Parts: sequence; structure tokens; C-alpha cells
Amino acid sequence: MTVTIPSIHYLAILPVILLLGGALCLLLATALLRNKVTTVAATSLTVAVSLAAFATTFWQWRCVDRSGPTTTVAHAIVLDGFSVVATGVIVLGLALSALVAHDWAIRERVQGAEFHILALTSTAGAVLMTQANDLIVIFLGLEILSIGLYVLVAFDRHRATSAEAALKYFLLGGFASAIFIYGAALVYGATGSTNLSSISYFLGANVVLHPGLLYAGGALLLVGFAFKVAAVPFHLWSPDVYQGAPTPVTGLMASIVKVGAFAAFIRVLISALGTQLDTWRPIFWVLIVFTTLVGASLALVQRNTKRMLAYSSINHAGFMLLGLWAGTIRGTAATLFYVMTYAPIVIATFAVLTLVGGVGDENHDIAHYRGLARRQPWLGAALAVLLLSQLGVPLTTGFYAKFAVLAAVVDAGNTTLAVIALLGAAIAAVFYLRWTFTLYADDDLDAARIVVPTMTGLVIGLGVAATVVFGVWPGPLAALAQHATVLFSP
Amino acid sequence: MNVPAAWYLVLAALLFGVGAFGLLTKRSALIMFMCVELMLNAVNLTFVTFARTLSDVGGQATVFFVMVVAAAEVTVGLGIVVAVFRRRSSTSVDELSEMKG
Amino acid sequence: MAHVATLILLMPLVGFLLVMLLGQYLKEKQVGYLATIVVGVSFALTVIAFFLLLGHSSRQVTVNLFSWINVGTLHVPAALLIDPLSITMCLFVTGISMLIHLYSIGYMHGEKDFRKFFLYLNLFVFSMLLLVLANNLVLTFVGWEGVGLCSYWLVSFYFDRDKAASAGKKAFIYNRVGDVGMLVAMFLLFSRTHTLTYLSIFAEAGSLTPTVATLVVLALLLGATGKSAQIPLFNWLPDAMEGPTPVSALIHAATMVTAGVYLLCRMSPVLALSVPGRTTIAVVGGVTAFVAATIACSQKDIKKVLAFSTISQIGYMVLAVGVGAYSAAIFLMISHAFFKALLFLGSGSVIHSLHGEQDLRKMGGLQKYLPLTFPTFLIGWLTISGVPPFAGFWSKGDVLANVFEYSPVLWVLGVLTALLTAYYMSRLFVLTFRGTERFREETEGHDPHESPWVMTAPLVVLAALSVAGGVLDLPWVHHNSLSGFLTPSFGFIPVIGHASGVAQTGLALVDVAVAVIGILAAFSIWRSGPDQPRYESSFLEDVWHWDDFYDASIGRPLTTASQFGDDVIEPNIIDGAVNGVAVSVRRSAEGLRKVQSGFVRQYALATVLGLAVIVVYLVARVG
Amino acid sequence: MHSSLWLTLLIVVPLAGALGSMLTRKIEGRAYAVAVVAASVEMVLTLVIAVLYNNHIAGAQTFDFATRHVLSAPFGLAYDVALDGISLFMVVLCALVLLLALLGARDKRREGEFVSWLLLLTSFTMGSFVAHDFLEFFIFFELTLVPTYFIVSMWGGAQRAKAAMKFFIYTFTGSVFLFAGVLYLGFLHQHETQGALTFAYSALSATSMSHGVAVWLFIAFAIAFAVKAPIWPLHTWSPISYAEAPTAGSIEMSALLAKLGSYGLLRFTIGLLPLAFVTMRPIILTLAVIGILYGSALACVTPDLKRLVAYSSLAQMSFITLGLMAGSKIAMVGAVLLMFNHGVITIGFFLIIGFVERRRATATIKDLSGLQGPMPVMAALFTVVMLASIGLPGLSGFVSEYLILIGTFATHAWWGVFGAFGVVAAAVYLLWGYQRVFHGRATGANAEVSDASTKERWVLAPVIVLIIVLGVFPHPVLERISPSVQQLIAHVAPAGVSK
Amino acid sequence: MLGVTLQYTWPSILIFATSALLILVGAIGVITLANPVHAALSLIMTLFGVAVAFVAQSADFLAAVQIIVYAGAIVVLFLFVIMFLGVDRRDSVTVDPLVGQRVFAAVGVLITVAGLITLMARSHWVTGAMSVSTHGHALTTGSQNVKQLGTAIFTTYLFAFEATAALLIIAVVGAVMLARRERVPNPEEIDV
Repeated sequence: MTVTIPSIHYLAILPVILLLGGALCLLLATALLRNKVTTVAATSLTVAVSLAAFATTFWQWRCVDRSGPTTTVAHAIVLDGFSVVATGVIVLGLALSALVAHDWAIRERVQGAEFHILALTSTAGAVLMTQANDLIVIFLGLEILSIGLYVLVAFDRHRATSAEAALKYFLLGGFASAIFIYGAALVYGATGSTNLSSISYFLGANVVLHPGLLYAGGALLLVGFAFKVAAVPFHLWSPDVYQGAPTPVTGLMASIVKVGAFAAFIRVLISALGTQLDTWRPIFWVLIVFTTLVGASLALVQRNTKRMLAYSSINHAGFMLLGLWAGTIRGTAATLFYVMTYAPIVIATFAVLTLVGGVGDENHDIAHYRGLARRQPWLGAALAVLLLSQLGVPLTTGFYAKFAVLAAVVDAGNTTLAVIALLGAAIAAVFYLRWTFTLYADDDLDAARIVVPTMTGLVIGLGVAATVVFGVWPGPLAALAQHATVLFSP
Repeated sequence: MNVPAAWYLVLAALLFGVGAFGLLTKRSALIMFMCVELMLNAVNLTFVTFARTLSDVGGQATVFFVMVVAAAEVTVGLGIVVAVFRRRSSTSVDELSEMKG
Repeated sequence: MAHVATLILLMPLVGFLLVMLLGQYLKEKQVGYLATIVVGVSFALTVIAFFLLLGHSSRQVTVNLFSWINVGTLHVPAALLIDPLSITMCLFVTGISMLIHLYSIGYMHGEKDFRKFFLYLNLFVFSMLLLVLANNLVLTFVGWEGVGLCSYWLVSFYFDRDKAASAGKKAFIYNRVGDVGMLVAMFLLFSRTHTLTYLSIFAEAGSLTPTVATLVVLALLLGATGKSAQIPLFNWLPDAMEGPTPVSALIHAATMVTAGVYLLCRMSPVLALSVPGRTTIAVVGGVTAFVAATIACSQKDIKKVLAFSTISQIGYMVLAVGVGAYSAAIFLMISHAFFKALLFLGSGSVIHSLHGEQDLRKMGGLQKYLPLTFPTFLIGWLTISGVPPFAGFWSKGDVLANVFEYSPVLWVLGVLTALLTAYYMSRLFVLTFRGTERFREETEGHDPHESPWVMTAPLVVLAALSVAGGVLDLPWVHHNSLSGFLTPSFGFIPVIGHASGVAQTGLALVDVAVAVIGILAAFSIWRSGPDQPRYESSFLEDVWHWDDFYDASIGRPLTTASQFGDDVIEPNIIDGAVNGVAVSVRRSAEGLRKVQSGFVRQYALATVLGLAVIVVYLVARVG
Repeated sequence: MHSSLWLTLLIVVPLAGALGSMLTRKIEGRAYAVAVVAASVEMVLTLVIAVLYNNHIAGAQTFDFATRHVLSAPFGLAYDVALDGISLFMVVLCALVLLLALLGARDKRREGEFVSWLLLLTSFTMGSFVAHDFLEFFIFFELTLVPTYFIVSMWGGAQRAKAAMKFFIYTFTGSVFLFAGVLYLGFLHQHETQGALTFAYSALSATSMSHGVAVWLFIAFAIAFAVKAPIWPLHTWSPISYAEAPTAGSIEMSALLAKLGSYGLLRFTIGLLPLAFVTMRPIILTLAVIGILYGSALACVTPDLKRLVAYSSLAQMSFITLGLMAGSKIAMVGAVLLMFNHGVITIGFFLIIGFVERRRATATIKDLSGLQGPMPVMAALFTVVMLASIGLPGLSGFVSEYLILIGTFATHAWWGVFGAFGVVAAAVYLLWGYQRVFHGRATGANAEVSDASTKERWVLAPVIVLIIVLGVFPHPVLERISPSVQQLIAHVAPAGVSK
Repeated sequence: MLGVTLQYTWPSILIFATSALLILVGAIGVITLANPVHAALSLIMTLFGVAVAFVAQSADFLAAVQIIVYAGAIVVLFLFVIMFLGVDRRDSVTVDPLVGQRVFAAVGVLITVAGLITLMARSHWVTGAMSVSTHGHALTTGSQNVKQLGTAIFTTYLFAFEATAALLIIAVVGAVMLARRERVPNPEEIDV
């Protein structure tokens, strides 16, 4: 029996290789040089690697644009427009987070290199999720992503909450992983494969009479994903973890996990289980309603800004799910557009939080934001813009993101859902506005000035620029999302 | 002739359920890990059973990866438990409820 | 003709603008004379216009100025209509205004807001002329509201006195209620005839159904009751006496308050279409005349007596309109303008001499101190009492004769009113000029002194007019009289026909008899002193508790309701519903927070429960 | 057809002004100067446009200065501007509001930021009024919330946080339904034509739909616009917001932003959903009448001058709604005219209240009395504004109210009659308010106030002039509004609307 | 799927029964035994049961891996940590401080498991052609099984196999980082 090693399209997995390679290099360097690897070097490497990966995505895009979506490594990995764009967003997210973490590591006097190793591998996991064409690969990507994050969440040794968050995250994450893989097992049993293309082919070629097993598997997969994207009622981990994790980690988590999980979610749902869309829609409907409303209203009663943003991101997850509900090209493009625009905003927001958190990363009560914009107009205004963007004010990308998903839902014929989600946004508006108002309140003028380190400042600036520039001129991004989805592998 | 696959599937489902129940009720983080292991074993059993019904070795191969994941999880998980224990001298998860609301 | 008519209208406006822009640079006297002269010019132009009109065959001239509102089918031009009715009105409006302007120069001497007073007066004359000259209802409404505004300003002229301020507001609001009537009348007419120009309305009037015509007439009546102080909207007028006396004379006796009567006369072709409408008008007029007369009998304030008297007299006019005697109404309006202005100005002179005292109980024996005021006032008193041969006798006789033809019941009411009129005016006269002197306290022992010539001259002129006014329309002269002149304006007059000469003479004798009885009764009762007779109930003095009734039935409930709206509905119900949503969001959020207990096992439980629900749904779906 | 550049300039000039003011905010008084220059340029621009505007472009088309550029095809996003006789006067009002708010309600606290927000708001409002694309309108409409929020929350009174929040949440929640409706309509059109997604006004107005759909859309749109206008019972944000906002904010909100509501109701609700118009008419008309009477009633008892004007605005805006919904051309023209007139009148009210507040540091009615004594000129100016609001013939308010009532009466007699009682009510609450504030004897601090300064008189002059001129000679305005309304009516006409 | 007539051999039933007994008793032991050490030992019982089930279903190689890796390595790791931390004290089993947690957990889990089983039972395809990767090669036992498995892993699952490398590295690195003793860093030591 001869074993033919499947052909490998290296370009497709180049970003993963780059990221893991970077992590490995850094690991080796740390091991060999014994703490001689400076934070600057580690950050530089990470940023270089992520930018290289980002550059790769251009190459990939050209390839996909020219010859269409392809699969490789025995159809385990897919290279399509969707994965390319999602990968691009993730690696950019890493680059930005690394810059924030750099200043944070210096301030907190922690080993920068370790952080970057874990961040690089986690990112690789997220990228894998966007490209995976096999439930097992998705599962592995998920685990690579998660295990790195478990450790990152526990990274802050000075705060008890950090370890608490890590343990909670780990226990629940493991639980969700088990549910997810059980779902994969049942789907395997129902369709005979874990490969998404094969599943899709099978479901297309066969008439399903009693799809119980498939449904059972689908439900478990759905719960697994819903957990990762923090959809209500599977969201409970996220506020605690967001709060406990070191703030730059929270930023990283809020961006790349969302992108990776949604990319995989979409791929499984649309690519593999697309024929059963009508079965999943009611579930999504309920999930979306709960997620938008609960996320928004619980954010309302928070005083801790990190928790507030955790609930806010739950609310956003509800909006992202809207595109999945629609299940159309427009819907997929909309969700992609949403995560594309949301990632830089949320990273920049957590960058501001990192700064305000101060040494020890503990000043996260809303009271610390009183009059911030008075004392430091630029920082305050930047945060205000970021918050308003998350609120969905026009001329920011946040508006077009909401516009895109809602348009998809309305297009798919459920205006009621759009209205409910928007009411969730209206509730969320209250706390974004209250926060903004706090920024401009004029009391407490003698609080200490916050030093804005260059790198973090750069990240905040980029985030604000992204949201405003593309908010005024969303055409290119929208076209990209649209095009990427058209190039979505079947 | 072997017993029908369904028997094993039901057995796996029960094992999964017991694991889940344990996770929901135990307070020791270590035992909760063990419950996760029970659930993963249920999954493995399911995979193997389906491999048999489908006559497909893919199901068995998958079990491999699940085992690796289980191992990796345990490694990190125990690391976290150790880290938490150092601070609190307890592995009870109920004591870890500082963050809430 | 067009230019003359335009100038008649514009002169007071020019005066208004001049006073507004240059007033502060001119001396007080100069302002007064300037204002007087523009009105005088206006009067002169009116006289010219009158003669021009006489030479006009159709006796109707429309002067188009510019297009004011022009939307869809609604064309409202700024245009004037010169016809006998409007020119008659103009004549006495400008004439009397001129006299009162002159009088005011003396009366208002030394007031802080002297210039503003003349500003208002000129604007008033402009508005009044606009009201009269307008060729359509909307433009009339402009003047209608303009005079109301000036009345508001002038009543609350002493704005730092709360009573004056309230009185001004009250006048405006009562008028506004009437305006709704006028608006509705316009709306109805427009929706049926698609025009608001008088002549076009009259041309189209035939197409109105009786119901619509009645509704229009009633709506117009509501408008008229507001402006002309008739029941049920009459009680702003007594309060309006808070204004300076020349204002009371000009606006609240001679001109503005008769605008309602003018409007009804103007709309006579529409009135002709509705018998129920006209009957209502007659009843309202008759009842108002009587009620107001009863109230006038017990008032202690000299101006209040005159105010109720005015209401009563206008009631006569409305009664006349109701019975279709339009020219009689106009005749009474003109003669009333003469003698009521005379009486008011006379009372103003009295008040002036007593340093502002208006209470009849603190007057008496003024006869010898006011050598010019007294005789002129005497003439006014006799005129209003209906003593021949003064103008009042003829005009009131004309009205009563017409009413008798129409309805004897209303005639009886009219005669009773005439009796009361003679009585209360005599009471006023006696208490003011006869009997003991009770004013020493007010004048601090000094003798009252006669007013300057600018004040007395108008008195003399008006007295002369009161004496001779009757010649305008003597019953036995049919052509070249006022009624003959006015006929083209009224077109169809639904009076069955004039009473025979014998009957007329009989009615006239009745009029004279009641006048004499009233005068004698008053003299016998009030000669002794100012104390109120025991049989006179406070019910009359308190205006039949009319104000209290409105306050209790409309004012207070509305205020309470509004306050309830502000205190309860707005914050608790409307806002409460919204806040309720907000609160319930917050409450449920607080509830949901409890789920987020911090216990990781509970989080896992939520996951399992969520999964269970999904699984149950799928089981149900698979069936 | 004139160049659309004029309209683009309308949006860009204030934007540039905002930027300029922001950049020069550190230099004493410079930002203000920049803002005033920008506002003046804007004013001149609008006047030029008003002169250039040609309402007899080929055929029945009354839109001038039109252009359309697609910005993002997937979103159906386009820059599409045009101007007709209806929006023309909104645009003029917008520039006027800005200029007078700047000149008359100067706020020196962090002036650079303040004027920047004002200019930004103007830019967005201009955008809303010239938008010829529903989505574009919605975006500008939403955008106006942000500057307003900041103006109220940063420069407002003691309860500014609450007021600003209330304002934002109400309007934002309202626009939720609008947003959903806009999307629905856009896709309805796309599914019908199988073409590209577009929200162009002209395209959407040709969308066919079932009656039920039209009614639902109508309700969705009406909610958003009813909040903004405000229409009873969605008005409760307005009293507190008007009262707590700085003077310029009150002016912007009541004189201008409220018009966005009625403008949206006219252009995008009635104009796009003629089918639902007839069904919804009695309901909205009834709400309008309730609004007139309710607003008037509460204006009588409210203890604060600014709140009084807020409730009066509720009544006035209800008049506008009445006119818009009555379905007769006369009423609709009247309503559009009242949109402009009420804007001007409200500028006058809030400016004068602002002047009084500047002197007395309060707008509470019971703290003020007898002001006519020490400040006769101010009292006179207030009187003119008040009389215009009462609807005194010869002043601007009358023409518009009269047209509304007579037009409403023709189609809905009883609503017209009840509406007419609003005329009485207006006199009651305004005169009662005037009496309490200006009449009576001035004592204490009230006796010390100075009369209107020369500058204040000049700021108020345009208001007074407009009030009088539009009352006496509204023809130039009416002849521009009428054809556009005619065209809109013609579109709605098959649904049973009288000319 | 469940409704098949009884035609299987007694040995297979016996094997199933044995494995089921081992699995369930072990599992219940894990969740009921108070002492973590006992729980870990009970876990081994389950793992053996699963291995038995593997053997019964032609997964011989996996059964071996199950014993070696799972029972041999993972559980030992558990025991090591238990001993290391010294947490082999009794964990109160009787009282749960979270009111209703057990009831809800039991209900939730029961519904879920019952539902899943129902769904599985009601699964049926009109056409049964599965897209199986071995394409016609029947699953075999013994040495062939290892070969088949190996082939599958290095062909179909090549990428997944490669990814596990990353997973294991990150796990090890993470564990090291977590378990390292906390050392308050000296400012001078941090090079920027």
C-alpha cells in the first residue's frame, strides 16, 4: 500500500506557517537567550510576522481572484476570498494588539516575549479556523486559539481575577469544546465525513427524510460556536473573562476570537449545513433576540468598563448573527463586513482602556473616565468616536456594519428581527452615551494625566482613522466584503 | 454478529450526560476536568462506533486528534489549577466568584 | 377714487410709522397733533370719497392693491370695497377718531407712555378702516384682529396694574373665542362657494343650503358676540374700562365694538338665507340689551355704567340686524357713536377733574365746577334716554318700530330696556352732577376744575352731533336719507314693510313715555344720596354672576385639567410609559445580573439548558 | 437646471467652518469669528439659491440642482441631492437659524467646540434637507443627533445629562423603525425591479406595494418623524430638552430639527406611501388635534418660559402635521409655510428668552415680572413674536395657520374646527405668560434689568422683518412652495386627495 | 436505527455489557466520589471500559492508545497534580451551596441526552450512500487497522496531524508559563 501525500498549496497555509514559525522562533530565542529577548525585539518580530502574513493575504487574494476558490491538503484547508479577508483582519488585529501589549508589558514589567508567543499561536489558531474545511481542523484551530488564550488570560499574576478568569474560561471552554466535538461526531455519523465539502456534497446528493442525527449534531456544533461568539445564553463566561484578563488580551480576544469563530461558524453553516437553513433560522432568531437585548441591557447596569464592553460585544455578536440568519450572500458579506469593521474599533477601545487602567490594570471603573476628554481632548475624543462608532452613528463604520447586517435580514424577509435588533441597539446607545457624557463631564479635573505611549497611541489613532475614514467612504470595504463572499468556496 | 451500533451510541450519550452532569455539580476544578475527559471519551466512543457503521477509518483517525486535544487541555488546565491554587490554596471553583453581575 | 380710498386707509398707517420712527425725537404735543392730523386727513379724504361715490352709478368700487394669499383655489387679494356701507362706517370712524385723538392730547398729557398711546391709536384707526374697507372676509379679519390687538394694548396700557393687564388679556381672549366663529364661517363659505370676496360670496350665496347658511350665520354671530360684547361673550367689555377713558370712548363705545354689527350687516345677503339664524341674532341682541341694562342700573363705577350701557345699546343694534333692519342698526350705531363717545369723554372730563376718581358715590354736585362738561353731558344723557328730538330718540325709535313689526315680544323687551336705560342714565347723571359734593376727600379740598380746550372742544362737537344726528334718517324722509343711501349695500331687505304712520306715532309715544318714567324714577330714588336701595340685589351688581359662572364652568375645570396634564399625564402616563420601559429594561437587567452569579457551574448550567431547549425544538421539528 | 455644486457647498461650507473653528479654538474669539464668517457665507449661499431656484423646470418636475453619484453599490449608498420649493425654505431657515444662533446666543464656554458643533449640525441638517435619496436622508437625519447631543449635554443647564439622553434615546429609538422601513422599502423596490439596490427618491416613489405593507411602512416612518416633530404623545423629550439646552441648542432643536420631522413626514412618508396615506390620515389628524389642545393646555400651566415655548411648539408642530395630513393642497402649502414661519418665530422666542436669561439667570416665570417697565423694547419685540405665534393676521403665523385650517376644513371639517380652537388656546397661554413676565410691577432684580442692546435689536431684526413681511406679502414664498406641493399632491392624488 | 431484530452473538453482548458496566460505574464514580484520588481511579475504570468498547468495534490500535495515553499519561498527570497540591481531602458531596443547581442540572442533562437519543433514533436517509473517505475499503482489524489508520492520518488528516504539533507545543509552553513560580521582577532586569 503506497501512501500518496496529498498536494499542499503552500500559499494557502503561508500565514499560519508564518505565525507559528514566528512563535517558534521567539520561543527558541527565549529558551536559548534566557530573558535576553527584549520586549522591543519580541514586539518587532510579532508585528513583522503579522504584517508579512497580511502581505501574504494580498498574494492570496490575487490567486483567488484569478483562479477562484481552491482547497488543499486533502481538502482540509480552503483558500477562498472569505478566508483571505478574514485572515487579513485577524493578522492585522494581532499587529495592533501586539503594539498595545508592548506598551502594556513595559508598564506592567512582564515578559513581553511570552505574551507574543502565545498571541502568535492563538492567532494562528484563529487563522486556521477561517480556512478550515474540516470539522476536525476547525476543532483543532479552536483549541489552538483557546489554549493560547487561556494562558494569556491568566497572564496577570498580580490580580487574582486574572487566574479566576482563566479557570472559568478554561472550564467552560473545555465544556464547549466537548459539546462541539460531540456535534462533529454526530454530523460525521449522519453524513459519513467531517469534511465540509463532503458533507455539503452528501447533503446535496441525498434526500433527507429523518434528519435527526444531523440535527442533533448541528445543534451541538451550533452551541459550541454560540459559546465562542458569546451568544446569549451561552455568553456567561465572557463578562468575567473580559474583566479578568489583562486588558490588551481582552482586546485581542474580542477581535480575533470573534473573527475566527464567525468565519468558521459561517463556513459550517452556509457551506456544510446550508440546505437546512430553515431548521436553524428559528434558533438563530431566538439567539439574536436574546443576544442583542440581553447584551445591551446588561451593559446598562455595569460600572466596570471592561464588563460593559464585554456585554457590548455580546450585543455586537447578536448583530453579527443577523447575517447568519439571513444565510444569503448578502448576509455572509454583511457579517464579514461587520467583523472587519468591528475588530479595529474594539482593539482601539481596549487600547484606551489599557491606558486608563493604569499600573496594575485596575482602574476600570467608569468613574475613572470622568472628565477624561476635558483633561486630554484627543484621547477622550478618540474614545468618544470609538464608542459612537459602536453605537452605530453614521459616518462611522459601526453604522454601515449595522446597516449591512440589517439590510441582509430585511432582504431575507424578516423586518421584525431587524427592528428588535435595532431596539437592542437603542438600549445599548444609553450606556455608550452615558460613557461619552462621562468623558466630557467637567468634574474631577485634577486627576492624573494619562501618558499615551507611542505605540498605543498609534493603535488608537489607526482604529479611529479606520472607523472614520471607512465610515465616510465605506465603498471599498463593502465591495471587498461583497467580493470576498462571492468568492466563497461552495 | 456484533451488537448494534445504536447500543454503543446510547452508551456514549449516557456517558456524555454523566460527564456533563458532573461538570455542573462538582466543585473541585480537578474533578470537573475529569468530567470533561468523560465527555471527550463519550465523543471518542461515538466516533469509533460511527467508524464501524460507516466502515470508515476516518472516524478512528479523528479519535486520535481528540485525544491529543484532551492531553493538551489537561496540561494547560492543570497548569491553571496550580496557578490558582498557589493564590487560594483551594481547587473549589465556588470560591472563584469574585467577578459577577 | 382708488387712490383716495387707498390713502384713507394708509394715512393712519403713515401716522403710526411716523410716530414709531420719529416719536422719540418729537415733543409730546407734536406727536399728539401729528397723530390727530393724519386721522383728520383721512376724514377729509373720506368725505371726498363719499362724494365721489355718490357720483358712481353702481355705488360699488373695488380697489385692488396686491395679491396677498394665492394658493390653489384660494385667492385672497389685498383689495378694498368702497360702497355706501363702508363709506358710512369710514366717515364716522375717522370723524370720531379725530375728535378723540384731539381729546387725548389733553387727557393723556404727562403720561409716561404718551407717544405709545398715540402709536396704538393710529394703528387702531388703520385696523378699523381696514376692517371696514376690506373687500373680503380675510382682510376684514385682519382689521378685526388688528382692532382687537390695539384694544388689548390700550386696555392694558397701565400694564403695571394687574387689573389692567388681566383686563387686556381677557378682552383679547374673549375676542378670540368669537374669532373661532368667524373662522368657521369663513371655512364654511369657502368650502361651499370657493371664494371669500364679499361680492363673489353674495353672487354665490344662492347655492348655499339653508343648513349651511344657518351654520354660517350662527358662526358669524359668534364672531360678532365676541367683538361686540354680546351674550355670551360680553363680560370683557366692563373690564376693558381699565384702559384710559379716550380708549373707552373710541374703541369700547363708538367704533370697535360695533364691528360685529358691521360684519353682520355686511353679510346681510347670507343672513337673508336663514330665518333661524336671524331669529337667533335678534334674540341674542334683545336679551343682551335687557340684561346689560339691568346690570347698568346697579354699577358704582361711572365708566362701568357706561360700559354696560354700551353693551345694551349694541344689543339694540344686533336686535335690529336680527329683524333685518340693517339701516336702522347702522343709524343707531352712528348716533350711538356720537352720544356714547360724548358721554365717555364727558365722564373722562369728570374723572380728570377728580384726579382719577371713578366711583359715583364720591361725586355729586359737579354741575357748577364743570361749565362745559356739564351741559354737553346733559345733552348726552337726554339723547341716550330717548328724549326727543335728540338723535337717540330717532334711531332707537327706528329700531323699535322695526322690531315691533317682526316680533312684539322682542319689542316689549326693547321697550323695557329703554325704560331701564333712561333710569340708569338718569341715576348716573344725578349722582355725578347733582346732589351733595362728596369728592372733597379725593381732591384734597380743592375745587374740581374744567378740562383744557382740547378736551372740551370734542365734547361740544359731539354734543352738537347728538342733538342733530337724528336728521340723518328721519322716519318720514325716505330718499336722500341714510337708509336710502345704504340700500344698495344690503340688497334684499326681508322686512315685511314699514308700519303705518299712525302705528309709528303710537310707538314713538310709548318710547317717550318710558323715557320720562325712567328719568323720573331715577330722580326720585337717587336725589337723596348715593346709597344703594335695599331692593337692589348684589346679583345685578355682580353682573348676574356671569364671570363666576364662566370661571366655575370653563376656566377652573380647564385649569385643573391642564394642571392635571402637567402633574400627572405628562410625567406619569406618557413619559411614564416610556420611563416604564426604561425601568423594566433596567429591572430585568438587574434580574439577569443574578444569573451572572460568578459561579462557573451555573454558567455551564445555562449552556446545558440552552442546549436542552434547542434539542427539544429539534425533536419537535423532526416530529 | 442649475449646478448641484450649490447644494454641495451648502453642506461643505459649514463643515469647513467647523473644522476651521476647531483648529482655531485656542485663539481668543477666533473660532467664533470663523464660525460667523462661515454662517454668513452659508446665508448668502442660501439666498443665492433661493434666487436661482427655478420652479418651472421642464414639465411637472420641480426639483432643481439635482445630481446623483453612487458611492457604494452593495449598500445602495449614493450622494444624491436636489432641491424643490419645499426644501428651499427649509434650507434658508437652516442658514438663518445658524446665523442668528451664533450672533444671538453666543456661549463663551469652550467656544471653539461649541461653534464647531453648531456648524456641524447645520451641515448635517442641510444634508437632510437637500438629500434626494432616502438612505442619504436617513444618514444625515441620524447624524444630526450627535452634535445636538453634545450641545445639550455639554452646554446645557443643571439637568443637561438627563435631557440630552432623553433626546437622544427618543429620537434614536424612533429612527429604529425608520431605518427598518427604509431598508424594507429599498429591497421591495429592488425585488420588484430586479435591479441594483437603490434608495433614490424618484425610484422609491414608483415602488408598488400592497396596502398592508404601505400601512406598516407608514407607521414605521411616522413613529420616527413623530418623535422628531414632535407629535403627541411622543413629545415628552421636548420640554426638558428645550428647557435644559443652551439657547442656541433650543433654537436648533425647536426651530430646525423639529422641521426635519415634519419634512420627513411630508416628503418621505406621504410622498412615498400614498396608499397608506388615506388609511392613516384620521389617526394622525386626531393625534395632531390632541397635540394642539394638549400642548396649549400644558403651556398654560408650565412654570418655565422655555417649557412654555416647548409646549407651544408642540401645538404649532401639531398644526403643521394637521396641514400635512389633511390632504388638501391649501393645507399642505400652509403647513410648509408654517414650518418656515414657526422656525422664524421660535428663533425669536428663544433668542429673547436667552437675552432675559442672560440678565436674570432664570427662565422661571414666577421669578420674572413687570419686565415691560425696564425693558420696553424687548417687550415690544417679544410681543411681535408672540403675536405672530398667536396667529395675528398681518403677521407670518396667520397666513400659514389660516391656510392649514381652511384647507383642513375642506377635507376634514371637524378636525379643522377643533384645530381652530387651538387659535384661542395659543392666545390664552401666550398672553397669560406675557402678562406674568412682562406686565405688573417690576421689583427687585427685575427692575434692574437693562433694555435690549443695539446688538440684540439687530439680531432680532431679521426675525421681526420676516414675521411682518411674510405676514403682509407671502406671495414670493407661496409661489415657490405651491408647484412643489402640487407635484407631491399629484403623486398622492390617486389615493383620494383633493386639490 | 434502534429497532433491529436480535441476531447477534452472545459474546458481543457480553462485551458490550462489560464495557457499559465499566464505563458507567466508572463515570458515576467520578462524579460521586468525594476524594479526587478516588475519582481519578474511577476515571481509569471508565477509560478501560471505553478501550473495551474500542476493541469490540475493530479499533484495536485506538484501544491501545487509550490505555497508554489516557490511562497511563493523563490520569497520572491528574494524580500527580492532586498529590502535588495536596487536595486529596474530602470534597463535601451532600450539600450544594447553589440552590437548585443539581435539580436543574439533572433536568437539563436528562432532557438533552434524551433529546439527542431521540433525534439519533429518528434519523433516516432515503438513499444511504455515505461519502466515505476510504471509498469501498472495508474497515479492518489487527495490523491492517494500524496501517489504514496511519494512511488516513497522513493523507486525509495530514493537515490536522500537523496542526496537533502546534497544539501540543502551545500546551506545553502554556503549562510551563503558568506553573512557573511567581517572581516579582526587578525593574532593572526588564530590558526594554
